[in-house]
Amino acid sequence: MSKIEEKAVQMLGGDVKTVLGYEKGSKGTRPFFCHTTEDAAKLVYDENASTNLAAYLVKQEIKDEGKIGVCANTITLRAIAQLASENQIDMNSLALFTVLDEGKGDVKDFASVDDINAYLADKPLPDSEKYDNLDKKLEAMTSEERWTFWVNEFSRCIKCYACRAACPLCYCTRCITDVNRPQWINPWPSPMANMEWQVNRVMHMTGRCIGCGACQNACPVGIPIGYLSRKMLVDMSKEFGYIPGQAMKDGNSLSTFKPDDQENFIH
Amino acid sequence: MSKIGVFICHCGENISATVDCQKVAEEVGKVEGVEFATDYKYMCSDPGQNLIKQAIKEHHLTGVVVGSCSPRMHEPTFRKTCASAGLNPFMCEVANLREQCSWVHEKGESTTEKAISLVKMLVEKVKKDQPLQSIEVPITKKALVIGGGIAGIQAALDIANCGHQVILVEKEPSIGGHMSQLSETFPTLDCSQCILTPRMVEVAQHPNITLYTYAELEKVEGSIGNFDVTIRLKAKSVDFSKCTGCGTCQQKCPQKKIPSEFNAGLGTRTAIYVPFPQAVPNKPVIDKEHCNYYQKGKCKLCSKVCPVGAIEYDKPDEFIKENVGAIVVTTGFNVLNTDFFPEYGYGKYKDVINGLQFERLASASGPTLGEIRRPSDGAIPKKIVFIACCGSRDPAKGIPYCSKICCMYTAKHAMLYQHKVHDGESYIFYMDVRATGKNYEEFVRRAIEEDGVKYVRGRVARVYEKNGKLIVKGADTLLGGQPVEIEADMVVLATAGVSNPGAEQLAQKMHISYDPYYFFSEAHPKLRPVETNTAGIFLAGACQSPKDIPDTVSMASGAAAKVAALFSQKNLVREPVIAVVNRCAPPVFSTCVGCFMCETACPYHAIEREDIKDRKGNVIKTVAKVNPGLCQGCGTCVAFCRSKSIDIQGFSNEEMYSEVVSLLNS
Amino acid sequence: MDNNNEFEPKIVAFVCNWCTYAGADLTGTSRIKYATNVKIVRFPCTGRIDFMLLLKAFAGGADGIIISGCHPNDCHYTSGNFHARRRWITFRHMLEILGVDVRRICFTWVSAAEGAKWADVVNDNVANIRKLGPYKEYTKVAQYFEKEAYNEQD
Amino acid sequence: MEKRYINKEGLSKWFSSILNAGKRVYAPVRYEKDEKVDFRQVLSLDEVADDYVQTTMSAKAAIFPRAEVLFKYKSEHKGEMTLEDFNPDNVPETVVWKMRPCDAAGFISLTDILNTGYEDLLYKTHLDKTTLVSFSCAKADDFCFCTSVQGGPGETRGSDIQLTMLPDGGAIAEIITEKGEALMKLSEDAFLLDNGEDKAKYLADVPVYFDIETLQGKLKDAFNSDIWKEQSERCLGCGACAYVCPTCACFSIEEDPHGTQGARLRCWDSCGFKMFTQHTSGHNPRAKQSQRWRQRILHKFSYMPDRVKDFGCTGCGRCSRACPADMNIREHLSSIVK
Amino acid sequence: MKIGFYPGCSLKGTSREYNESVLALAKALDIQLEEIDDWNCCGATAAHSVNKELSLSLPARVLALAEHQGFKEIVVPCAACYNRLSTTQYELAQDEEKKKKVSEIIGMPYDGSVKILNVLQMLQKYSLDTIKSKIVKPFAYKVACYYGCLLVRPHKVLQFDRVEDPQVMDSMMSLIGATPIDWAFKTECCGGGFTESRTDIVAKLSGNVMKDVNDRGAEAVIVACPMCHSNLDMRRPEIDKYLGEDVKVPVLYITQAIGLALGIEPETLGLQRHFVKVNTI
Repeated sequence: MSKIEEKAVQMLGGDVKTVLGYEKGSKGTRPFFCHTTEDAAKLVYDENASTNLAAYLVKQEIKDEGKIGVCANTITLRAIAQLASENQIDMNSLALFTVLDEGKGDVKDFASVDDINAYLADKPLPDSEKYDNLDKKLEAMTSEERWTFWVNEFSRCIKCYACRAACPLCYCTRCITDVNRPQWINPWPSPMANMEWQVNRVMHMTGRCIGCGACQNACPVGIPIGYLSRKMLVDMSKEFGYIPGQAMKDGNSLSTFKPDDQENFIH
Repeated sequence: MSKIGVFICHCGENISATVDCQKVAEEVGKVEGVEFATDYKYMCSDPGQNLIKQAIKEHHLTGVVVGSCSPRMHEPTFRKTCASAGLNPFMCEVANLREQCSWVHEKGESTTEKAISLVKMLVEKVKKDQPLQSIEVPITKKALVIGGGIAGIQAALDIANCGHQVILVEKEPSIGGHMSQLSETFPTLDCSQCILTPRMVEVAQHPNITLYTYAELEKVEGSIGNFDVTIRLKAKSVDFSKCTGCGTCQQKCPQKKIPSEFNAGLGTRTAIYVPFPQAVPNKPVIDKEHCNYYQKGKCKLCSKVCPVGAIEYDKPDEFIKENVGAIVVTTGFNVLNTDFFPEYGYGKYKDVINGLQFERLASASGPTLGEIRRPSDGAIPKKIVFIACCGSRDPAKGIPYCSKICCMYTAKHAMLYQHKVHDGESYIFYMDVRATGKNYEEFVRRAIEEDGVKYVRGRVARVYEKNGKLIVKGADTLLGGQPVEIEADMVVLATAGVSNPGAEQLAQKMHISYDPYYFFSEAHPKLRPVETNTAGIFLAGACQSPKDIPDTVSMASGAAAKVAALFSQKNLVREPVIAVVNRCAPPVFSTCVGCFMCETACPYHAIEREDIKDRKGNVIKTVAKVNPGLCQGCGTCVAFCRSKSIDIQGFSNEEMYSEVVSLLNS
Repeated sequence: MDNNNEFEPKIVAFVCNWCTYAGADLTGTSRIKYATNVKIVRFPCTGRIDFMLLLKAFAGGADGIIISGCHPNDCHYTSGNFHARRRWITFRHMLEILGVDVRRICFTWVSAAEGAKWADVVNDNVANIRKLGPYKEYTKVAQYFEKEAYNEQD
Repeated sequence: MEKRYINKEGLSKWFSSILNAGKRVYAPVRYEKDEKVDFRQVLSLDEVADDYVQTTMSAKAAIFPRAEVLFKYKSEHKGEMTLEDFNPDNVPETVVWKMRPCDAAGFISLTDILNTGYEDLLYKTHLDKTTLVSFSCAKADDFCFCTSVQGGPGETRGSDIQLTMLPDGGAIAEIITEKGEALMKLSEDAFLLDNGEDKAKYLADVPVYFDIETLQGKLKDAFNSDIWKEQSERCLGCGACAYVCPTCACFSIEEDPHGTQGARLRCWDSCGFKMFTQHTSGHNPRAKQSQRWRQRILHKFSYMPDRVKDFGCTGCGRCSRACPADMNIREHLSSIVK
Repeated sequence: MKIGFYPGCSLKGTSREYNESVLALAKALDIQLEEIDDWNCCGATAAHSVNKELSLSLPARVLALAEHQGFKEIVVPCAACYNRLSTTQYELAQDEEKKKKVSEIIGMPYDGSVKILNVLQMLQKYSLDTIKSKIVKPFAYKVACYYGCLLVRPHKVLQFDRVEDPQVMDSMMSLIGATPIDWAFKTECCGGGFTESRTDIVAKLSGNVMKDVNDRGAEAVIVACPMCHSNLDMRRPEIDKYLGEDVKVPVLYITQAIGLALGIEPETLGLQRHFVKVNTI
C-alpha cells in the first residue's frame, strides 16, 4: 500500500468525502476524484503532471461538497497559496498533503499558507527549458519579426479557452471575454481578437502566475502561451522585486506600487 | 434611441476664428442619434442657455453636447442649464473646442475636421451616459485652520462667529505670525501689536475656537465634508494647565544666548521661552535643540524654580485625531535671508540686514527697544541705504515674480528711520515703486517730500565693507546710468518673499497642487482665488503668493465665507462620479469574485466587503462594495479589476471605450 | 515645406483631467500652436486608463498614442499615477515581447503649469510618428474580415 | 462507385492539374515547431505531411469556418442602412486533400444539422464548391474507435474520392460521387484501370470497443443516472472537444461594429462552456459540469440518431486527444455500455 | 593623454610671458600640451561687436581643427579666447541652421564635441594634488586674485565657478601657501578693449581695482587673463596719475605664481617682461 493510498484511506475514513489526486490516464496522468477507499489504490503522485489540481478547487460545485482532501504537488501548492491570498480558498476546507521527495518520501500535511510558503521557499519554479530555446529565438528577432511570429501563432487559436479552464488562477465567474458592454475582446477567433485575449490573460496573470505551464499543456493547437506568462512572471518579479511564484501578502504586483519604481521611458 | 442636442459655440470669435462652426454643427447633425444641432455666438450667455432649455423641451432631448470652451470652465454651467430644463445634468457633456482646438491650431480644414471628431466623440459618450443623482454626504460642521498668522486668525474668527467649531493649528509656540514681528504697518503707521494683539486674545477666548500651538498637521484623509485629520502636538515640556506664565523659569534658564527667531536672529532668547511679550498663549515652551537637559542630560533648573511644578520633561509628541468638514491653509510666507546674495556680502557683513530684521530694530519690543542701531557696534547709522527688489523680479536668481510688499515696507522703513534719526540720510535704490493700494502712493510721496528719503532709480551692483563703512556701488539710470557710490553705515535689503520651507511636503500631505516656487495653487487665478483644486481645502494669505495685510485679511474672510457657505447646507451634495461594484440577478448576485485586489489599490480605502446572504442568513459570497462618501472617483480600481465588475459613473468603461473607438472611426 | 500628399498621423492622447488636461488648456490660453493630429481623451486620472484602450486605439487605426498625467507625488488622488506607472512598465514590457512598436507610444508627465511642454510633447510626437509612418502592420491584422482569406484554414 | 489505380507520377500530375484548375487545396501540413499537424492551404504536393495518425483539428473549418461574415451593413446618412448580403460566388472552389474517412463521414452529420430542412446558404455554398478527397487509414492509435460507430478505416461514406496509398507510391482510387468524377476528369489519363489490389490489405485494424445499438438503448433512460457526475468530475469546461470535433455544429452570432458600419458574424460555440446556456434572468439550465457532459453525449448518441438517423460521432478520437483533462470518450462510452 | 593647446594671438604677442609660464608649468606638472596646427585668431571683442557671422566662424574653425586633429579637450589660457570659443560652441549647439552655415563658411564639418578648458580648469582637473607635492618655495604673500569679467560671464554659457564671488584662484593660491585677501573688485571690469581707444577709462577702472588692492595691503595681484594683466601692469603710469599715488604692487599670472612656488626660474616664467618690476617676490 503506497503512502498516498494509506493517507487517502485514512482521510476517507474521517470527515473527507473526496480525495483529489492523479491517476494513470491515456496520456500520462490525469486528475482523479477518489471517493471510495477501494479507488485509493489508483492514486499516484506526479511531480510534473500537465494539469494543475488547484483549478478544480475554485469551482463552486466542488466547494459546495465541503471538505476535500488534496494530494498536491509543488505547482498545486503554489496555486493554493496564491488562491488563498486572493480569498478564493479557505484553508480549513482543505485537507492538504504532499509526498516528499517526488512521491517516494513520507507524507507532509499543510494547515496554512505560511506552511506552504515555508515548504516552497527553497523549491525552484518548474523547469523552463521548454521555453528557453523559444526565448533565445525571440530575443534574436527584431520587433517586426516578433510581431509576425506571434500573429501567426495567434491565427491558430480557436478560442476554445482551454488555457483559461486549465489555469487555477482564472476563476472569474464572468470572464472579461464574456463582457459585451463594451466588448473589450472580440469573441471570434481572428488573430487580433486572439492576441487581445492573450494580452489580457497574461496581464491578469502578471504578479500572480506561478509558472506551472498548465495553460500551454492544455492548448490543443500548441501555441506557446505558457512562455508569455512565464516570461512576464520572471521579468516583472525582477523589475518589482518580489519572489516569483510566491503569493504576496496584501495585493499583487499590479495592485500595489513602490514610489521609486524604476523606468526609462517616461520623460 | 437617444435624442441628442448638439450646440456649437462661437465664443465670440475665439472658436469661430479658426473653426467653421456651422460646418461642425451640420456634420454632427448627420450622426445617428443626433436630433438637433445648431451653433450660436455665446452658448454660455443667457440667450445661449435658453437655446438649450428650449431645444430640450421642444425635441425631448435625452442628451446634450455643447462644443465650447474647456469643460473645466463651463461644464457646471451647462449641466445646471440642462437640470433646470428637466434633463439629468449628467447627460450633458462639453467638447473642448477652444483651449484644445481653435486656440492652438491655425485656421484650416484640418482644424474644423478635428473639431467635428471631438464633438462626435462626446456624442458617442452621451449615448452611453447614464442619468446620475448627486450624492448626499453629511458634513462635519467643524473647520481646521492651519497657520496662526493674521490670515489664520481672521479666518478662524470669521468661521467661529458663524457659530461653527474651528481648530486653529500653529507651528510656533504663539500665534501672530510675521505680522507680530512688524513695528508699524503701512500706510497708516499704526503699530502692528496694537491692532493684532486684541485679535489674538479674541481667538484665545473665543468659545468656538480650539487653539493648538506648537503643533503641526501630520496626516489628512477622507474628502470634503469629512476629513480625518491627525495633528501632532509637539511636546512643549510645560503643562499649560498648571503654568501661570509667571516667567521665573525664563529668568533662571542658563541658556541665554540662543538667537531669537522672533527677532529674526538679532536678539537672543532662553531655552525655555515665550517668543514675545504679547504672545498668545503667554506660556513658555522648551526648545529641545538648545536646552541643556535635552542635549546634555543635566540642568533641570526650570523645574526646580517653577512654583507650580508645571515642567514635564521627556513627554512624547501627542497625536490627536479630528474630523473636520473643511480646511483653510494660511501657513504664510518667509523672506529671504541676506546670505542669499553673494554680491551683497553673503550675510558676512553684520550691518547688511533684511527687511524683517529692520522691523525688529524699529519695533519697541525689539532688541534695541525701537532705536535704529547697527547690529555690529550698536551705533546709530547716519547714512542708510535700502535696496528694493532684492532677489525679486530676478529670473537669474530663480525668482521672477514681484513680492508685492517690499516697495511699501521699504518706504515705511525709510520714513521710520527719518522720524527716529532726524539728521540721518536714507537712500532707496529701486526699479519701480509699486504702491498700488489705497493711500499707498500718497504714503510714498510723503516719505519723499516730507521725510526727505532719497529715491535713486537703479540697481546696486555690489556692497562691500571698507574700513568700517559699507560701500554701496550702484547706478542712477535717471542720470544716464551714472555710477553711484555711497558710503553707508547700514544697508537694508528688501529681500524677496518666498514660500515656507516644508510647504511642498504640506501640499503633498493634503494633495493640493503648488507652483514651481512652492506657493499653493489656487483653483482659478481670477474666479476661484481662495479655493484649491481639492474640494474642501481653501487658501488664504501669503501661502498662495506674497501679499500685504489688507489683501491677506480680505482673502481670509473670503475663505471663511466659502467655508460658511459649505457648512450652511445640511448635506454636502457631491458629484456622483464614484465607483460602483455591479450587482446582478441571483444566483450570481455580482460578477465580483471577491479577490479584493481593488481594496489594496484604493488610495482612499473606499472599498468595503459585503457578505451576500441567502434567506436563511448563511453567506453565499463576499463581494466588494464602494463607500460613496469616501470614493473620490479616481478610477484606479476600475482599470485594474480583472473581471470588469467595478465601474465608475461618468467615466464608465462603456463611455471611455465608445469615445476612443469613435475618435478613430470618424 | 507644404507636403499635402504626406502621411498625416492619427494620434490619440489619453490624459488625466487634473494635470495634463489643465496643462493643455494652459497651452490654449497661452495660444501656443501645435499640430492638429492629436486628439485628447479626458480621464479622471492616469490610474483610470485601461491598457486595453491602447490596443483598441491601434486596432482602430491610430498611428501613435500619447499617455500623460501628473508628475509623481503631484497626483490629485495621491497614487493614481504611481499605479499607472506600474501598469505601464508591465504592459510596455508585454508589448515589447509581442513585437508591438512601442516607439509609437509616448508616456510622459505634464503638469497643469507646463503648457509649453504639452505643445512640445505633441509636436515632437507628430514629427516622430510621421517619420515612423502609418502603423500598417497592426491595422492589417485588425482588418481580418476584410481580406477574403479569413475563411481558409491558415 | 468506380475503382481505379493511379501511380505515383499520375498522382502528382493529377494534384498539379487540380491546382492549375484554380482550386484552393487544403491539406494536412506539419507545423514545424512540434508534432501538431493541421489543415492549411497548400501550393504543392510536398507540403503535405505524412506518417501521422490524425490532424489536431478536423477538416470542418473548410466548409463550416470558425468565424464567417453573415452580412455587412453600412449607414451613409442618418436613418437608412445599406446591407451587403453574403455573396456565394466569392467562395472559391475548394479541394480538401488527404482527409481521414472519419472526417468525411463527419460532414454527413454536419449536413444533417445545418442543411436539412432549412437550407443554410453559407454552408450549402461551401459544401457544393468543395470536393472531399479522403485517404484510407493505414495507421490508427487507441483513441480511434470509428469501427464502433458504423465507420471504419476504409469507410467511403461522405468522401467524393478515396485513395488508398500503396507501397509503390501509387494508390487505389475509388471515385464515389459525381463531384469525385468531375475532379478525376481534370486529368483522367492519370487514372489507370483497377489493378486488382485488395484495399483491405492496407487498412489499419481498429478494434470494436462497444456496440452502438446497445449504447443507444442504454442512453434512452440514462438522463438522470449519476454516471454523468462520475465521468465529468475532471472535465474543466473548455471548448476544445467541440471545436476539434468534425460533427459539432453549434455556433453563436456575434457583432463587429465600427461606428457607422459593421458586420454580423457566425462563429463556433461549444455546449461545454458554462455561459453557453446562461439566461439573462441569471438562471442556467445546465449550470453543472455533469449536465453539460450529459448533453454532449446524449446529443451525439441519442438525440441525433432519433431525429436524423445518423450518429453525431465518427469515432475520430480527436476530442480525447485534445482534452486537457484526458476525458477519453471511448473509455466513457464503453463504461456506459457496461 | 594629449590635450590641445590654443595660445591665441595675445600669448604670441603682448603676453608672451603668459605663454612661457603656461608651457613651463605644464612641463613641470607633466601635462602634454600640443598646439593645434594652423590655428587662427578667435576674433576677440572686435569680431563680435562688428560681424556676428565672423565672430562665430573664427572660433568654430579652431574647434573644427581641434576635432580633426583628434583632441578631446583643448586648453585656452587667454580668458577672451576661452570666452569666445565657449560662446560659439554654446550658440551653435542651440541652432542647427547656424551650425550648418558656419560649417559651409569654414569649409570643414564642425561638430562641437571638443571640451574647452581655461587654465584654471586644466590645473583643477589634472594637477591639484601633484602641485601640492611639488611645492619647493611656498608663495607666502598676501595676494589679491583678480578674475576679470571674461572668465566668469556669461554664467549661462561658461558655467565656471560662481559669478559674483569666484573662489577657484583663491583656493589654488592658498594651496601654494599664499593668503588671498577678501576684496570686492574680483570681477569688476579693468577697462578691457578700451586700453587703446579710451585709456582714461582704463586708468579709472583699473585704478579703482589697484586702489582697493593697495588699500588692503596685498603684495601681488594674480590674474589669468592677458587683457587684465596688460591693463593693470602696462597702464600702471596712467593708473598712478589717476590715483595720485604710486602703486608698486606687481601683477602676476597664476601660472607664474605657481611656477615660482614649484621652483621654476623667474626668467623661464618670463617675469622680466613685466612693466611693474617683480622685485618684491
